[in-house]
Amino acid sequence: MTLQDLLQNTLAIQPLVILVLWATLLILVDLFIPHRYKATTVLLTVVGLIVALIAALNQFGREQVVFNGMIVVDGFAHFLQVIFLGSGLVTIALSYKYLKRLEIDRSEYYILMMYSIAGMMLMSMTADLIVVFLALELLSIPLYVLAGFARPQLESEEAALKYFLLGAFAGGFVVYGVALVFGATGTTALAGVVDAINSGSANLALLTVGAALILVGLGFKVAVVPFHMWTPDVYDGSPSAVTAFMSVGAKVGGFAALLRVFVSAFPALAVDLTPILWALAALTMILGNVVAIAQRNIKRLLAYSSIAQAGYILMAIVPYGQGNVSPDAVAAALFYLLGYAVTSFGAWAVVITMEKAERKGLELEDYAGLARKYPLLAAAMTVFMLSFTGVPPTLGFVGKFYLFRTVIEGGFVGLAVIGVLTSLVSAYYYLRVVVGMYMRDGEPQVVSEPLVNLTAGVTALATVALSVFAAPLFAWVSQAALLLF
Amino acid sequence: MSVPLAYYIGLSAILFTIGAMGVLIRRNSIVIFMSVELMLNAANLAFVAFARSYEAISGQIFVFFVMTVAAVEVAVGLALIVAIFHTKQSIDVDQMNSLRG
Amino acid sequence: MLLSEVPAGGAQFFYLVPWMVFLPLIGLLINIIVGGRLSEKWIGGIASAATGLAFVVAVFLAISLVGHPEGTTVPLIDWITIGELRVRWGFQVDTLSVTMMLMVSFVGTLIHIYAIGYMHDDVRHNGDPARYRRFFVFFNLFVLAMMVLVSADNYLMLFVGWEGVGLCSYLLIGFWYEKGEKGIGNALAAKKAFITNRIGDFGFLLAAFTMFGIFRTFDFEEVFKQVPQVAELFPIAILMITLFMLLGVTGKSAQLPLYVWLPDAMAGPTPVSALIHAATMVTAGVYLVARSFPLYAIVPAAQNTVAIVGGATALFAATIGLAQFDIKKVLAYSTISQLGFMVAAVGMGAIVAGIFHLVAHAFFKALLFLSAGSVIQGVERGEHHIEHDPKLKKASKAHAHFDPQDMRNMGGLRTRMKTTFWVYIIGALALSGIPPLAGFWSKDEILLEASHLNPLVYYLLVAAAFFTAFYMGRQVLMVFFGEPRSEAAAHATESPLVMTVPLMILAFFSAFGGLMNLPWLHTLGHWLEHTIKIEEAVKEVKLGAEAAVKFDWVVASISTALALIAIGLAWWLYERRYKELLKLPQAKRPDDPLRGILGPVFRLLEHKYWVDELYWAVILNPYIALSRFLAEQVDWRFWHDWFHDQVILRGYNALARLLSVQIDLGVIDAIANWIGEVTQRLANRMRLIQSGYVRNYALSVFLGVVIILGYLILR
Amino acid sequence: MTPQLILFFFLATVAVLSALGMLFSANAIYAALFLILNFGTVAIFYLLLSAPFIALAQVTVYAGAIMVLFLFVIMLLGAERTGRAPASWWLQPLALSLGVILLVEALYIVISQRGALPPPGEVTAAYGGPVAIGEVLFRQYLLPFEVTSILLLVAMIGAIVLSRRRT
Amino acid sequence: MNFLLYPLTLVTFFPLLGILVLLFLKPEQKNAARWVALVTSLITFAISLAVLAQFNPANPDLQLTVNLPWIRVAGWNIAYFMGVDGLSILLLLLTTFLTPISILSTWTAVEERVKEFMIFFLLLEVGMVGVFLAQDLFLFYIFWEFTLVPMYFLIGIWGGPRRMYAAVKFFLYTMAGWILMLLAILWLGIYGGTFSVPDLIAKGNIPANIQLWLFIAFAAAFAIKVPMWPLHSWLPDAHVEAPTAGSVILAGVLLKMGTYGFLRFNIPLFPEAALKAAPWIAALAVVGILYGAMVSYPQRDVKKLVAYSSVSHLGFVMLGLFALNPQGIQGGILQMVNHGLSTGALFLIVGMIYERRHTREMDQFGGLWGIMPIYGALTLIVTLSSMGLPGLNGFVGEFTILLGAWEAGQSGGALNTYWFAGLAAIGVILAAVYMLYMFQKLFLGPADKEENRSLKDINWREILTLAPLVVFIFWIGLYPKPFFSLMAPAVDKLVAALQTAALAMH
Repeated sequence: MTLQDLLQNTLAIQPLVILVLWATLLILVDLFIPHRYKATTVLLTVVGLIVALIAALNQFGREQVVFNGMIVVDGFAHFLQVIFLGSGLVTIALSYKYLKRLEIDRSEYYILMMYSIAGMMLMSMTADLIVVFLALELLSIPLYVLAGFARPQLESEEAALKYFLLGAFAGGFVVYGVALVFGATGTTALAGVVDAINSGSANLALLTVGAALILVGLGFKVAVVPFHMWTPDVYDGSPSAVTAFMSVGAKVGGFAALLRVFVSAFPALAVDLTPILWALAALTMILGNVVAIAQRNIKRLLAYSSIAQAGYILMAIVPYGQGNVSPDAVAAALFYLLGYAVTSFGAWAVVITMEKAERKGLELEDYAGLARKYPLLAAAMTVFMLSFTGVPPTLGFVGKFYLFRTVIEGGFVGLAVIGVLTSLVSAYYYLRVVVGMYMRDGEPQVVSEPLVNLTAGVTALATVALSVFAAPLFAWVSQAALLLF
Repeated sequence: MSVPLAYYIGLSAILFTIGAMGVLIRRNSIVIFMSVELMLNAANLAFVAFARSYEAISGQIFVFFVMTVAAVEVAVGLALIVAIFHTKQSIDVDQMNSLRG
Repeated sequence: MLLSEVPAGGAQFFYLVPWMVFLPLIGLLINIIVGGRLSEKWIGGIASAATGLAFVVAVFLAISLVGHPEGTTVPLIDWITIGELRVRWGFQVDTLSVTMMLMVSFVGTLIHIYAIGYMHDDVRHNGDPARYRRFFVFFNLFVLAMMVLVSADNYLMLFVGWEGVGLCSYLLIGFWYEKGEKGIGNALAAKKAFITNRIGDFGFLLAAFTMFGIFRTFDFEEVFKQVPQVAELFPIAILMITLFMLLGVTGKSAQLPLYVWLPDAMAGPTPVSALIHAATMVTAGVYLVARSFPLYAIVPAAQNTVAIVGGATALFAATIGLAQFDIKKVLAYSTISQLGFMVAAVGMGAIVAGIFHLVAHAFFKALLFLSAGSVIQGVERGEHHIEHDPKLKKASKAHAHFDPQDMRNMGGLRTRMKTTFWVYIIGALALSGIPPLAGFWSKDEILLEASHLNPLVYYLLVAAAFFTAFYMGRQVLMVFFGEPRSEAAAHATESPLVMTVPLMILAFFSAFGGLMNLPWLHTLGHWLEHTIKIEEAVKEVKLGAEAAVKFDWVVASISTALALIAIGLAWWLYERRYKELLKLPQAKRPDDPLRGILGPVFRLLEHKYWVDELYWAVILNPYIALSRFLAEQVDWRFWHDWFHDQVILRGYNALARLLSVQIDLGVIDAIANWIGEVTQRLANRMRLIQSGYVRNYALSVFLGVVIILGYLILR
Repeated sequence: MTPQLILFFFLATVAVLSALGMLFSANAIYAALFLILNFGTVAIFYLLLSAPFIALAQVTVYAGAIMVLFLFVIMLLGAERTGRAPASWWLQPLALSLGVILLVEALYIVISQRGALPPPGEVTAAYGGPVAIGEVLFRQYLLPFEVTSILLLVAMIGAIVLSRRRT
Repeated sequence: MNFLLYPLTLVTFFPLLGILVLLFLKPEQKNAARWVALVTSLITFAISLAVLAQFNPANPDLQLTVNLPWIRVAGWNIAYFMGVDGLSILLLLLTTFLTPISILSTWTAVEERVKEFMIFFLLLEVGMVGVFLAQDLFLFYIFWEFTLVPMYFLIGIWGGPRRMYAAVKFFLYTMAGWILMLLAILWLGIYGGTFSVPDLIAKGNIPANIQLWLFIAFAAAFAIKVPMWPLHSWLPDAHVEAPTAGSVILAGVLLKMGTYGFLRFNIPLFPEAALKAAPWIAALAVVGILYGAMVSYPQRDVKKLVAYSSVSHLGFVMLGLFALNPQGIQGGILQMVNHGLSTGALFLIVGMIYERRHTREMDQFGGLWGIMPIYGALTLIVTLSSMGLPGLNGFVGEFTILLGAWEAGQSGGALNTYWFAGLAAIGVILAAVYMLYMFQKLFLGPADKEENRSLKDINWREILTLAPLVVFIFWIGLYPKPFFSLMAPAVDKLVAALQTAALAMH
C-alpha cells in the first residue's frame, strides 16, 4: 500500500484518527497544565470530541471499504459514530462537577474516555474479526480502569476487578470463537467469511460454534442473560458518571459489533442461531424485568433495566437471517439504541443529581417527595421512566413500536408477546420510582449543577419531542443501513 | 509433518476447558487471571494450527495480536489486583461481595 | 252528564287536548318557581285551578266527541326515531280516553280542593309546614303523568305516563319520609311500591318488545289494524304480549300477586290514598286492558287469565278486609278487591262494565278515603284537645302511643261528625252495592256479564261482594256507632268546609253516578262503542257482550240480598254482640267479636294469609305461560310478601354481599394481586443468585456456553 | 506411529498435565510455574507448526515477560494463601461437571469434524518467519497493529491511574 | 403551523395553550390557575360546538378530516389522520362538556398543588379528545395510552388514602389491556401497509381465524377499559380513591373510550369476528348488568355503589353495541352519553357531600332532603335518570338498547335468542333497587345524625356544576331526536357493512 492510499484510508476514518491523535496529544499537553487549570484539559477534550463529531458529520453519505477490507465506512458506522461522540460529550457534562465532588477529578479520566470512544467507533466500522477483537479490548480496557477510578474506595475497585476478570474471561471465548471461524473459513475478514460460505468451502459446523462463542463474548458486553451478571455490581460500584457512559457506550458498541458481524457475515447460520438468539432475548427480557422488581437501589434498578433493554434490542437481531426483514431490523435496533441512549443518559443525570456524597442518596426512599421540591427534575425522571416502559409520547414507545413491528414482520409473534408482557412487568418497577417521587412525602436533597440539569432537561425534551416528530429520525436511521458483502 | 489438525484442535480444546475451569474453581484472583491467559493460549494454539493447514499467515498474525492484548490485560489487571490488595489486604474473590443482590 | 243530549256534529276542540298535560305542568311550574313566596291558599288554589281547567278542557273534548264520535289522534312531536322504530308523542282522543280524562280531572280537582284543607292540618301535625308546597307540586305532577298515560296514542307514551304516575306515587307515599315505623317505614313503603311496580313494568317492557318484534310499531291504531292477520300467523306472540302486559297490570292495579304494595302505600297522606291509590292511578291497569281489548279479544286464554286474576283478587282482598283494624287499610284492601272487579270485567271483555265500575268506584272510593281522612283528623283533633286538657290527659294515659287510624279507638262518631258520617254512609252503601246507588249499577253489570261469560269469576265476585258489604258494615259500625272507645274519639270534631264540600259533591255522584249507564239506556255503553268495537270482536270471538246488557232481576236481587244480609250480619255482630262483650272484663274481651267466632281463621285473615298453598296455585297458574326466569322473580316477590320483606331482603343482601365481598374482592381481585405477589417473590428469589461472587457469575457465563454448544450439537 | 506423533503426544501430555497442575496447585507460585511450563510446551508446538516467530514471541513475551510479572506480583503480595472456606460449596463440583460436559462437547465437535478439517498442506520455508510476518503485518494489518500500539498506551495510563496514590 | 387551523386539530390541542399559560403561574396563584383552566376548557367546548356546527349529520362518513403524512419512511405509513363522524361526535362533545364542569367542581375540593392538578387535567382532555378523533391506529394508540398518564397522577397525587394502590392498579390493568392491542395494531399495520382505519376497513378481507385473534386482542384492551365483567375490579378502587373531578372524567369519558373502541375498531375492522363473538360479548354484558346491579346494592360507601353501578350501565352499552342493529348501536351510543351525564352527576353529588362531611359512609347520613332541599331534588332527578325513568335520558338509552337486543334475539339476529334482552331487562328492576336504596339512605328517613343537621345546602357554584347536566338529562329524555339524527347515518352505514359480512359468512 502506497503512502497515497494510506493517506486516503486514513482520511476515510478521520473522526477516529482525529480522536486518537487528540487524546494522545492531550496526554502530553496535560503534563504541562498546572493543577489549578486542569479545567482546560476538559475543555480540550470537549473541543476534540466536537472536532471529531464535525468530521464524522461531514463524512455522511460516503461509503467505502478501506485498509484492505479491515474497515468499512457506511451509514451504519456514521450513525453510530455520531452517537458515540455525542455520548462522550454528554458524559463529560455529567462527570465534570461529579468528579470534583468525589475528589477524583483527574485528566486521565477524560483521556481514557476518549480512547474508549475510539474503541467504540472502531467497533462500528470493523469488517474483520481481528479488528472486532481489538476494538472490543480498546473499548473495554479503559472502562475497567474507569470503573475503578474512585479508588481506593472499595466498591469501585471491586466493581473494576469483577468487570475485568469476567471481561477477560468472556474475551477468551471471543478469541476462541474467532479461531474457530478462522478454522472454518481460513480467513477472519467478514467478506472472506461470506465468500467462503457462498463458495461452500466453509466448514459450517465449526463456523456455527465459532459464531456462537462470539455471540457469548459480545453478549457479555451488552449484558445478555446469562452473561449479564456483572452488570448490576459493576453499575452499582462504579462512579455514576462512568456507569452512565458504560451503560450507553458499552452496550451500543457491543450491539454495533453484533449487528455488523451477524447481519453481514452469518446470515447463512440463521437456521441454527435464530433459536439461540430467540431464547437469549426472551430470557433477558424476563429475567431483567422480573429481578428489577426486587431492587431498592436506583443504580441497581437501572442496571437491571438496562439488562432488560438489551433483551429488547436483541429481539431485533433475532430475524437477522431474513434478508427482507434484516434492514428494517437493523434500523429498528439502531433507533431503539438511540432512544435508549437518550433516555438512560437522562435517567443517570437525575441519579447523579440525587447522589449527595459518593454512594449516598441512591435508595428509592431518597426520591420520596421529589416532585414537591423539584417538580421539573421529577417530571424529567418521569419522562425517562415512561420512556423505558414504552408509554407514548416518548422515544421509548416509538422504539418499542418499531421493534415489535419488525419482530412480528419476521414472524416471531411469540417473542413479541413475551416482550409485550415483560414490558408490562417493567411498568411495575418504573412506576414505583414515579410513585415515590409524586405520591410519597420526603425531604429529598439534590446537588444542583447547571450542566447536569441541562442534560436532564434536554434529554427529557428530546425524549418527548423526537417521539412526536420522529419522521426525520426515522429517515436518518433507515439510511444508516449496513453495507453488506 | 503428519500430525492431523484434529489433534491440535482437540488439545487446544482441552487446554481451553482447563483454563475455563481455573476461572471457575480458583479463588485467588491472580490464578484466575492466569487461567484466562491459559484460555487465550489455547486459542492461539488452535489459530496457529489452522493457519498451518490453510497456509494462511493471517492466523499467526492474529496470535500476535492476541499476545499483545494479553500483555495489555496483564498490565491493567495486575495493577487492579495490587490496588485492591492495598485496600482489602486480600485477593480472594470469595471475599469480594460487598456488591450483590 | 247525559252527553247524548248534545246535538251531533258541531264544533270540535280536539286540538285542545295537549292542554290536558300542559295545564298541570304550568301549575306545578308556577308553584315551583314562585310558590315559595305564596300563601298556602294560593299554592293549593293554583294547583286545584290547574286541574280544574284540565277538567274544563276534558269537557270540551267530550262535547266535541259527541259531534265526532270517531275521535282522532293529535300528534305533538316525534320522540324516538331509529330505523323502523318510530315513536311519537301523540294524543289519543276517543271516548275511552276522554272518559278517563273526565274522571281523573274531575275527581282530581275535588281532591285537590279537599287537600287544601287537609294538608293544612297535616303539615302542622307532622311539623313541617314548608312541605305544603311540595305536596301540591307532586300532586300536579301526578295529574300530569296520569294525563300522559290516558291520552297516549301509543304504548310507549302510555308507558311513560305509567312510570310517571309510579314515580309520583313513590314520592307521595314517602311524603313524610322521616315518619313511619322506626322513622323509615314510609320511605320503605315508597320503595316497595316503586320496585313492585318496576317488576310490573318489566312485564310491560317485554310486552312492548314482543309487540314491536311482531307489529313493528307501538301506535294503537297500527297495532289493532294488524291484529287479525297477526292472529293468523302467530297467535302465540299476541298471547305473550297480553300476558306480559298482564304482569304490568298486576303491578300497577295491585292484583295478585303484586298487590302487596298497595296496603303499605296507605303511608301517604289521605288525599294521596284517595286520588292515586283508589281513584286514578291504580285503575291504569284496567284502562290498559280495556285499551288493548282488540289484543285480548282474540286470545281467550289471556282473557280468562285476566278475569280469574281479577276475580281472585277481588275475593282474596275482600276477605283480608274483614279483619283489618286500620281504617285506611280496610279501604285499601277494599280498593284491591274492587280493582279485582274491574280487571275481571275488562278481562272478560265486559269493557263497558269495567269502565263503568271504574268511574263509579272512583267516586265512592275517593269519597270513602277522604271522609276517612276527615275522620282521622277529627280524632287527631280530639287527641290534640286532650293534650291541652290536663285532667283528661291523666285519664288518657292508659294507652301510651295512640293510633288515630285504628278503628278500635273510634266509635260513636256519628254524633260528633255529622256530615262526615252521612257522606260516609252513602259511600259505604254505594260500595256495598245497595240500590239505587252508583255502586249497585256498576257492580251489578259486572256480575251480570260474569254470570254469562265466566261462572267461576261470577262466584268469586259474588262472594267478594258479600264480604265487601260485610266489612263496610263493620267499619261503619265500629267507627260511627256505639260508644267512643277512646277519649280522642269522644272529643273528635268535624272538619272544615273546604274538606266537607268536596265530600258532599262526591257523595252526590256516588249516589247518582249510576245514571251514567242505566241498564235500559246504556249511555256509557253506546258512548264507548265508538272506541271499543265490541261487535267486531264478537264476530271473531263468541263474546256474549251484547247479550249481557239486558237487566237481569235474578242477578241483581241475589247480589242485593247478599249485601243486605252481610250488613245485617255486621249489625248483629258489631252492635248487639259488642254490647254483650262489653260486659266482659277488659282482659277477656276480644277486640273484635268476629275473632271470638272465627278464632284461628280470623288470625289468618288478620295476618293476610301467611301460609296458604292455594295462594301458590292462584299465583302460579296464570304465570305458567311465562318463561322460567320470570317465574323466579314472581316466586321471589311472593316470598317477599309472604315474610313481610324479611327473607327476601336478607337473602338478597346475603347474596349481594357474597358477590361483592367474596367473589369480587375475594377471587377476581385476588388473582390480580396474586400475580403481583408471585412476581415479587420470584424477583426476590432470583435476586439471591446475584450473590456477589465473581465465580458464580463466571459460572453462569460458562453454563450459558455449555448449554448453547449442547443445543448446537444435539439439534 | 510416526515420531512426530510420539513427540506430539508426549508434549500434549506435558501440556495438559502442566495445565492441570496450574489448576490444582494450592500455591499460586507453583501455579505460575506450571503455567510457564505449559507455555513452553505450547511454544514447541508452534515450532512444529512452522511458526517460529510466534514461538519466539511466546517464549519471550509470554513465558518471559508476562509470567515473570505474575510471579513478581505474587511475591509482592505474598498472596499464595487463600482465605476462609469457599463461599458456596456447590460451586466446585458443579463447575467441574460442567467442565467435563464442555470437554465432551468440544471433543465431540472436533471428532465429528475430523474429516472435514483441511489436511495440513506443504508450506515454504519462509512461512511463519519474521520476514513473512512483518510483510503482512505492516502491509495488510497496519491498522490493527496501530490499534495495538494505542492499546498498550491505554494500558500504561490505566496502570498508572490504578497504582498511583491518591493525591 | 397552518395545520393548527383545522378545527379538529384545534379542539384537540387547544388545552395545551392553557397549560402553557399555567406553566408561567406561581404555585401559590391558586385561583388564577383555576380560572385559566376553566376558561381554557370552556373555549375548547366552544370550539367543539363550532365543530358540531360544521358537522353534517346526513353524511355517514368521516368529516372535517385532517390527513397529513406524519411518518412515511422505512416501510412506515403513519399519518396524522383526524376525523369525526356520527360515532364520535357526541363523545367529543361529551368530553369537552364534562371537562369544564369537572374543573368547576374542584374549585374548593382541590386546595394543594392546584397548578399541577389543572395541568394534568388539561393534558387529560387533550388525550381524551384525541382518542375520539384519531383515525390512524398509531395516532389513536398514542392518544389512548397518553390518557393513562395524567389520570394516573390525578388518582395518585390527589386521591384518597389508598391512592397509590389504586393508581398503580389502574395503570397496570389498563396497560395490560392496551399492550396486547399494540401487537394487533402492528399486525394490521404490516398486513395493510397502512394504519389508517378507513383504508384498513376498505381493504378488509382479513382471514376469519386471524380476525378472531385480532378481535380478541383489541377486545382485551377495550374490555378492561369499559370495564366488562369480570375485568372490572380496578374500577371501584380507582373511583373510590380518585378525586371527584377524576371520578367524573373517569366514569364520564375514560370508560367510554373502551366502548367507543369496540364501536370504532372491533366491529368495522373485524365484522365476521364481531358477528361470531356477539353472543359471548352479550353474555358477559348481561352478567355485568346483573352482577353490577347486585353488587352495588350492599355497598356502604356511596362512591363505591356508584362505581359498581357503572359496571351495570356499561353492560347495557355493550349489549346494545353487540346487538349489531341500528336500535342497539344507536341506543348504545346514546347510553354512553347518558351514563356520562348521569354517573358524572352522581359523582359530583357524592363529592359535594364528601366535601361537607368527609365521609361517604351511607350510614352516616339520612334525612338530608329536609336539610338540603335543592341538593335533594337534583339528586333525585339524577338518580331517576340513572335508573331509567321515562322522560329522562336513561330510559331512552336503555329502552332502545333492550329493544335492539330483543330484535337481535330474533332468529337470524346477532344474538339469536331473547334471553339476553329478557335477562338484561331484569337489570332495570335491580337498578331501581340499589338506586332507591341509595337515595333512601342518604335523603330519606329521620335526620338523626347531629353533624348532618348543620349542613348547608349547595351553593351557586355547585348548582352551576349540576344544572347543565340536569338540563341535558331532561333534554335527551324528552327530545332525543337531534342526538339520534347525529349518529343515524353513520350507524346505518356500519350496520349495512355488517349485513354484507353476515351474508358473506353464510
